[in-house]
Amino acid sequence: MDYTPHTEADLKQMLERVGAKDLKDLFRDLPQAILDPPLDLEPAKTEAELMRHLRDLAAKNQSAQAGFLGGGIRSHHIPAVVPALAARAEFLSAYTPYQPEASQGLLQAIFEYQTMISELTGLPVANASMYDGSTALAEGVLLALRESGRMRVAILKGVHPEYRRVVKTYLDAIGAELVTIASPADPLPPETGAVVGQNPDFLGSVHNFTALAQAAHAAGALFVAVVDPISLALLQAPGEYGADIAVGEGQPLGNAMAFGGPHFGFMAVRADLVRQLPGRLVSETTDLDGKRGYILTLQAREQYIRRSKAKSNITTNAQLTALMGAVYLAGLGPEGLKEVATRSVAMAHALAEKLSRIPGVELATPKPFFNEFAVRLPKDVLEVRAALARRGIAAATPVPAEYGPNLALLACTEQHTEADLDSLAEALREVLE
Amino acid sequence: MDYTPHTEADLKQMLERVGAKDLKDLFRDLPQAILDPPLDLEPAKTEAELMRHLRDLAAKNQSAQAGFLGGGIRSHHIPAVVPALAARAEFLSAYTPYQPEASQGLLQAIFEYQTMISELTGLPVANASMYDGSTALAEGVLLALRESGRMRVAILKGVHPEYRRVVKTYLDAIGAELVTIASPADPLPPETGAVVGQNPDFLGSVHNFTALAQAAHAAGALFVAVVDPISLALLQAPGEYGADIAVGEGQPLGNAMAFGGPHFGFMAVRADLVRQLPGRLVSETTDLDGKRGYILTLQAREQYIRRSKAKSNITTNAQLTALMGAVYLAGLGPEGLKEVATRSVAMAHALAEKLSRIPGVELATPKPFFNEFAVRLPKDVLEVRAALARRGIAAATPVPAEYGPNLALLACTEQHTEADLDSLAEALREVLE
Amino acid sequence: MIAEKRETRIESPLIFEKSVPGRRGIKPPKAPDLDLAALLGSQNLRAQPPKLPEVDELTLVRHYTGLSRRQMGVDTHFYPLGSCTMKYNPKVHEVAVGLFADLHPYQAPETAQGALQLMYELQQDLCEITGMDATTLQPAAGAQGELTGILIIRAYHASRGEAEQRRVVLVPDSAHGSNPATASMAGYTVKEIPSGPDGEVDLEALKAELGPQVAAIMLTNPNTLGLFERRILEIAEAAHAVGAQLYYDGANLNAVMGMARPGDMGFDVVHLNLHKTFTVPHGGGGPGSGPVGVKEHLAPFLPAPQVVKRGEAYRLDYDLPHSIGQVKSFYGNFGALVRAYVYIKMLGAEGIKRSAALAVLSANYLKELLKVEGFRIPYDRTCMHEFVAQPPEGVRTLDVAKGLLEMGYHPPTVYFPLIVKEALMVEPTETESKETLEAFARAMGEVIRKDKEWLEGAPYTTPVRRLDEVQANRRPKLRWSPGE
Amino acid sequence: MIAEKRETRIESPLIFEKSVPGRRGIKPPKAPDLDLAALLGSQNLRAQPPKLPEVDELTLVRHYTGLSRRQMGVDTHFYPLGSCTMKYNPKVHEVAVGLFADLHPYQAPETAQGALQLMYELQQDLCEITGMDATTLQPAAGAQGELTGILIIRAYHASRGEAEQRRVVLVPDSAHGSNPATASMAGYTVKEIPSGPDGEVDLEALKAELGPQVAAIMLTNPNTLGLFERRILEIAEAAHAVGAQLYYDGANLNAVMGMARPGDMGFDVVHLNLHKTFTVPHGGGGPGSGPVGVKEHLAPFLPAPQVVKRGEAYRLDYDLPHSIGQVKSFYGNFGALVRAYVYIKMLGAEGIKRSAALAVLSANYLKELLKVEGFRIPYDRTCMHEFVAQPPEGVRTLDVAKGLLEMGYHPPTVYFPLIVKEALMVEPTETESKETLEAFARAMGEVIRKDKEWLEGAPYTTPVRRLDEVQANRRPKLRWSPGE
Ligand SMILES: Cc1ncc(COP(=O)(O)O)c(C=O)c1O
Ligand SMILES: Cc1ncc(COP(=O)(O)O)c(C=O)c1O
Repeated sequence: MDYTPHTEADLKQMLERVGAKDLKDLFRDLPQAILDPPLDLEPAKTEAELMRHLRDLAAKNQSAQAGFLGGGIRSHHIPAVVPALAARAEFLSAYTPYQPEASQGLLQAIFEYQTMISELTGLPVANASMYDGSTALAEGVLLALRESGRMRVAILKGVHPEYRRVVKTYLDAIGAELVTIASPADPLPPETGAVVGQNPDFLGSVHNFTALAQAAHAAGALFVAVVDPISLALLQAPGEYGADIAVGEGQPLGNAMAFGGPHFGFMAVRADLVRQLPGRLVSETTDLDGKRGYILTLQAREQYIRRSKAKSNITTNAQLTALMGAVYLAGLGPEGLKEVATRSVAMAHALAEKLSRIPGVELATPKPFFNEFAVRLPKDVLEVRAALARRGIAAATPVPAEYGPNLALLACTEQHTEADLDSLAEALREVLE
Repeated sequence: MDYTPHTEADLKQMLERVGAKDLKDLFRDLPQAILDPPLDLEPAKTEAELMRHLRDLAAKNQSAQAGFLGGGIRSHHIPAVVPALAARAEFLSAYTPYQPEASQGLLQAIFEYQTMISELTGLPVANASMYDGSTALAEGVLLALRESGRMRVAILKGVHPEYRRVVKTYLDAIGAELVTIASPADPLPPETGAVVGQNPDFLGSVHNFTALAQAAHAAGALFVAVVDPISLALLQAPGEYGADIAVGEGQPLGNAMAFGGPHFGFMAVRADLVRQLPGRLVSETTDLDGKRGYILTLQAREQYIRRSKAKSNITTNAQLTALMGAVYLAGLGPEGLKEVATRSVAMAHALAEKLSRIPGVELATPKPFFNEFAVRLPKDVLEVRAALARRGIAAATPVPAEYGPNLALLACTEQHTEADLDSLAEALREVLE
Repeated sequence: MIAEKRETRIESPLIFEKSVPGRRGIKPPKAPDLDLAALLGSQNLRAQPPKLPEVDELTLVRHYTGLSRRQMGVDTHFYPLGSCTMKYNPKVHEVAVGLFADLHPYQAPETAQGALQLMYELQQDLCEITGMDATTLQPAAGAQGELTGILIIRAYHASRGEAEQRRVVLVPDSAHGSNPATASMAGYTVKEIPSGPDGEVDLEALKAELGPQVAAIMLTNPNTLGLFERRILEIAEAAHAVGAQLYYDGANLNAVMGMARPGDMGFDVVHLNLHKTFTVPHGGGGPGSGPVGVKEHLAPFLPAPQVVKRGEAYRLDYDLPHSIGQVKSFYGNFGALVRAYVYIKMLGAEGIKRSAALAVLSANYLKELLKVEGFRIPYDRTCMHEFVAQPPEGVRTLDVAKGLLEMGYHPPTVYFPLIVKEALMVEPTETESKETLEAFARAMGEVIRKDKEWLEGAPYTTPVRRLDEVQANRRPKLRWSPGE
Repeated sequence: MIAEKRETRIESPLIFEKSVPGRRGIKPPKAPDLDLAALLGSQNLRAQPPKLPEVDELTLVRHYTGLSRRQMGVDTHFYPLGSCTMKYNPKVHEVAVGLFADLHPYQAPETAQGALQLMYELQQDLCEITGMDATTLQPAAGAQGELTGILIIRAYHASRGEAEQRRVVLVPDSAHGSNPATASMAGYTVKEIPSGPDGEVDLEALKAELGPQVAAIMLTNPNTLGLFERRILEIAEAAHAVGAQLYYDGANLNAVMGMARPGDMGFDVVHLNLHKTFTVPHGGGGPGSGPVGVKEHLAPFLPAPQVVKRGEAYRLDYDLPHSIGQVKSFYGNFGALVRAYVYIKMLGAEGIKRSAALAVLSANYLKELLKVEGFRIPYDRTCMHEFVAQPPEGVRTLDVAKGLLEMGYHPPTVYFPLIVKEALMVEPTETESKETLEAFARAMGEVIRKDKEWLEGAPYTTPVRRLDEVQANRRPKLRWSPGE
């Protein structure tokens, strides 16, 4: 079933008017040899048939809701109000707000979002969103290289391995070098243009990057912080420890895990970097009547004006998911966000405590850690993850071998209860027996 | 967690302004002996906790989606567009449109709904909705008694037994009599003010009520038809066979089964009965500028004007679910509705065919039947229903004993496929072995 | 200047006017070719298909989305509609309902234990909140709850051989119209009791009407003036002394929920409006839900079925020989029950009490603000969740309402209760902030200070302006007709 | 007259301006008392909490609902934004996405077989529709698809030892800005090829630039003028003859989906915009999805992981030694993939072809209507899914756009492509009815016949009127600050 409204009569009149004898005739400019090929697709379904098919497909998945899988995506509670508001048809079915008079709703929402990200990160300027945390980092690093005029990036091993892979792809593209450093205390390579650290790091440890940021600056580099937005309710803001650029993954802010996407990335920078920013930016301004309004601004940074000289090729970004992030932040407020963070921390520490009492299980994340930690297991992690899944528990994200053998990540959120922790501990005990 | 916005400072200022020393003080007019009793309720939950509890609760249910349970509620496919549009916050969070300038959206939607019901039933006037099919019938019968000035109602046994029970309650209330007649050919009792028939009847049989309506009229009674809205895509409209009043259950029109409610009832009548109608009515009119608009009308029928002389006590009706019905009807159009009906009929006949080949199973509904039929089972129906449920199939609505022993209803919809029918037949065969 | 330049306000065509013959929207799975005449009987088939709209899915979406944008609701505007408790309806309720959407009322109870448990717990919780001993969840709305309650009372009297003797139901003149209408539907004669100068039932007048002929007194408490009936215990005593039953119209329970229980006030029957007090969305006028709670002595007469718990299993009990029968098919508006259940579980006892208290505080606060703005308060004492105000002499309530629409507010209930001239019945609810109340009071003040011409022409920028009600009543046009 | 009477258009305060210290909205489960300084290190804690808004849930709801009512979308208005394919996004897609919301990217693949099967089938279907041999679903949007595609081409050349030699990417001057921007991000030098008088790539100019230094030609076909590049087979041949790769920007695939496959046209790489052609809602600017399809010889360079099928099981294959690496975390914008999957399954081959053909028919029909209304069509021949028009001499495109807003239409894309002065790029899509096109054409005609003063002042009744762009650029104000 397709969604075209045309009746037979419509078709006839329209074809006549445009001077085509049939629909195929409209493609007269195309090489006829390649026109209208047979397509090997399944026969069309009606909506009723489709929904039954999708329910069958969905039944082959097991929900990871309220599970313990970590590694950048977590099962926080998503307040019902978040999707309810973001799903308003006007938001869903609009595009980039090039016509501001038709788009004050979105533009104001983005302006507010920019303010919230600025508040969280402690940096004065945030853009309207990036695709996700990994690409926000890649773009942040490119920005730092543009600004420093250098072609080398030093990245802490504590940065999410997938993010590092993405950064590498983007740096390879321009021929810049990515150097991995094991610890914030390690010396920086020469001619480094950007230093990147993640806090809390991939294994969950909390860092103070003040010294590292200073070292970066001393070496003529910019410091790029990768941060978890929920942690910023409690932890020092990147702006406070001297980060020039802060980026992160927005999923924990009211976005469904959705098998990894779509979510959104955020990016905030020092005021003087604003004209280096990739992506959309919304500014307040006034209309003909002197009324306050909002508009896309500094568009000379962007591809559609600057073409090959643009700061990035980014066009479509992640507006709707960023809007969900904004609704989440506004809905919880500073106190609510703090409670989410605090309870996540509390649960993670209680869980670490319980799990480390299991013979053979060893806490592998150096303290202090936040809401996530790694354990070393006496058994293959993939097997353990599968065995826990069979017991209905989504847990034990496998950690790449570069961090050590047989490590699994466990993340806690405010959704968890003592009973959840006990179930996991018990299941893990069984699985390891 | 409650939804009050008041901060401590708000509380203080507001209490001061109203001259109360604390919240309890506001209840100073109440007998202090009964004030602020201890309440034995579960401790408050947060939304996150609640959703987990609800998911657990929901897991104790088994979906009847695409099942074969009949008896007035059926699992038709609900096009996604129906709940998506009806759930627009403005519809959801408005109330009765007493202020028409603020409510043109709903008023126009109701006016359109009235037109659609009028079209379906072949009667010129429909009201804005009733609670459900059973109460629509009860009110329709009361209307007929008001109009005829009589106190006796003859109802065919083919009318849904729950509807008959509800009618009985309403008639008992005013001391009117309900007489059940077995067949449309049976003679009417004397002084009957209303004759009621259902088409298709409770067991699924299709009737032609032309003669019965004539007989009713000849006896000075009004004829009230209970109809299935989907069947009206194919079957004679009540207006065509002389019904004075048509009522029915709206659930099949885009409403979830929802364990029996909320749905909506519809009611349509002859033009001259309009001032006897219970419930809301919307009329077209014009505004100060001559622009077309919609408004509640003939309110002198209603309780808030007429009080004890009102046509009914109905106040809140079923506007949102009726709106879903309207969206459904408009979305499918005459052709779509016809296809739904036709496929339901086809599937029901194919199923009857398959099931009657099972030893001991006997078709118990006289032909012609529509999308639903009864079978006589060689085993206790409740047991069969339970056994089918264990096989994942929702089927076999138990039929009250007044229709005969061991009868089960089976309903088909356009959702069903040949494979579904085969699964049911196979499962039933197993269960009966 | 701008005004002359703008295009006329866009007309909103009917969906029928967007219809094009042969156009298709949602397509169901293909129906096989059937000889319908043979299968169903040609004499049973309809001659003409119903003239339903023929539109594509996008047109459908734009049509109803467009209509929604011509509609005010609580989610868009402050909506202090008295007697209606237009509080915030939490979004999580809609998610909750979705978890229970695919259950059929006739499926095996073993496969609906979650739904039955929910209903059972709700029955218990509503008993606890109202101070009653048993509850039915079946009635579809408040008015149907009233009918159910009154029929229970009737059955009770009948069981004591007093059916013939008790033919009168007493209702205060401030009562909602559904009360007398209900009593009529239950075959009773209605007697109106005047309100005293304090806005409460005139106790002496009431006592004068009380006697062995009285089946019930129907009261709303707080009453429709937003005032608590302070002599309620005395009224209950007087009623019970003559064998009458005391009926509680729960439309105003929001004022006292958890703070005072109708059962403790001496009421024998109570109906609740789950779509008011318990945040079921009003939906433009339903569907709602009107559970009825009763004291022990009335429990045998409740409608069937009741949800009961046997061991660990929940089931539907139809075995109620004294039941008044059934008032609605199946088990009530289950979807509404889910929302009320969720609400109670979220709030707990403290949240429920606090919400009631803040509803009362909001009303009193707003009352004070409106006094300063120049509104008259006919019964000026501590009100409950709502109060009745009057515009200053010379200003019509209708004009105030229409002026408010122009200011971006949904007006209060107007011209009700009938015993106050030019009544504005204002119920702000507990979910509105102090600033909203203040802004609203300022707007109310502004409206009454507008000149007469402005007032009588208002509203100006709503999708339509004042509509011709007389025309609609004289020549009602109740449906669209083809060829228009 | 009415205008003077109406209240000024309501200002829309920021959520921060609705914030009240101490006010609470959503409350999470209670956190235990923790000594955070001890647990996390006091030096690691932030000094000041972030100044997020403090609002209650109802205020939150009204705020964002209110904002949505200050916003146009496809669901509310005709939105013929060229190059963006603003077609109807079926509501069922949103339901479908909900069925897959609770999956974690790192859960055991055995527990995500449904999701993996969906991705696998989508990979296959997209190959079939584009005529490619392998697909990655990872890129997050069209522009990222471009980068992915160009990096694949680079890796291919590198694998043949030609990395140093091929430093140039050719892009027509009509190309979308993301094409040259992408080539730059991939370290290439961009060379613009002029368009010929027929609106197509100037073949001679192209050939003149072709040589062993060229890595790729990026083409959009139909191009951004809505014209099919008729010499595409010749271009492909010429490109391949010098070892260059041909890149297909799929933003305009809607015109030819199913009717002609980029693979068959000779393209080596194609990106798709699932948020255009495959009805993922545009969301106000994403999230989208930009899968990339490649021919066999480029398959080894695709990003990891790929979804593969082994026996009956689906899994993620990371073992791609020649891969360009990863371009986005996890497996792409899965939610967008669900929608595209659903769309393809609903339409089937016939529906896809028919939709493309009707998109083309709609554009041509509208083009004819606009000509009659007085618009100029710089390249007036059978267009594809969109076309470029110009207002009559003396009327500015900007004014046409603003006038359309006043008439209740979202304007077309304006001032793009850059090679046409005062361009209006109109893409009606296949989901708009004939009447909508006709009404729009009439409105376009009306607008250009308005007087200059009206035009330059338009729009009048939108939530704001024309905004001061210069001020925003000179003194950008990019966030709200406390104390304002
Ligand atoms: C005081 C009072 N009683 C009864 C009712 C009737 O309730 P419902 O509308 O739910 O039938 C109402 C509601 O409008 C009311 O305000
Ligand atoms: C022709 C063309 N190419 C590429 C793009 C970039 O795609 P996206 O916005 O998905 O990144 C666009 C979209 O705006 C486009 O129109």
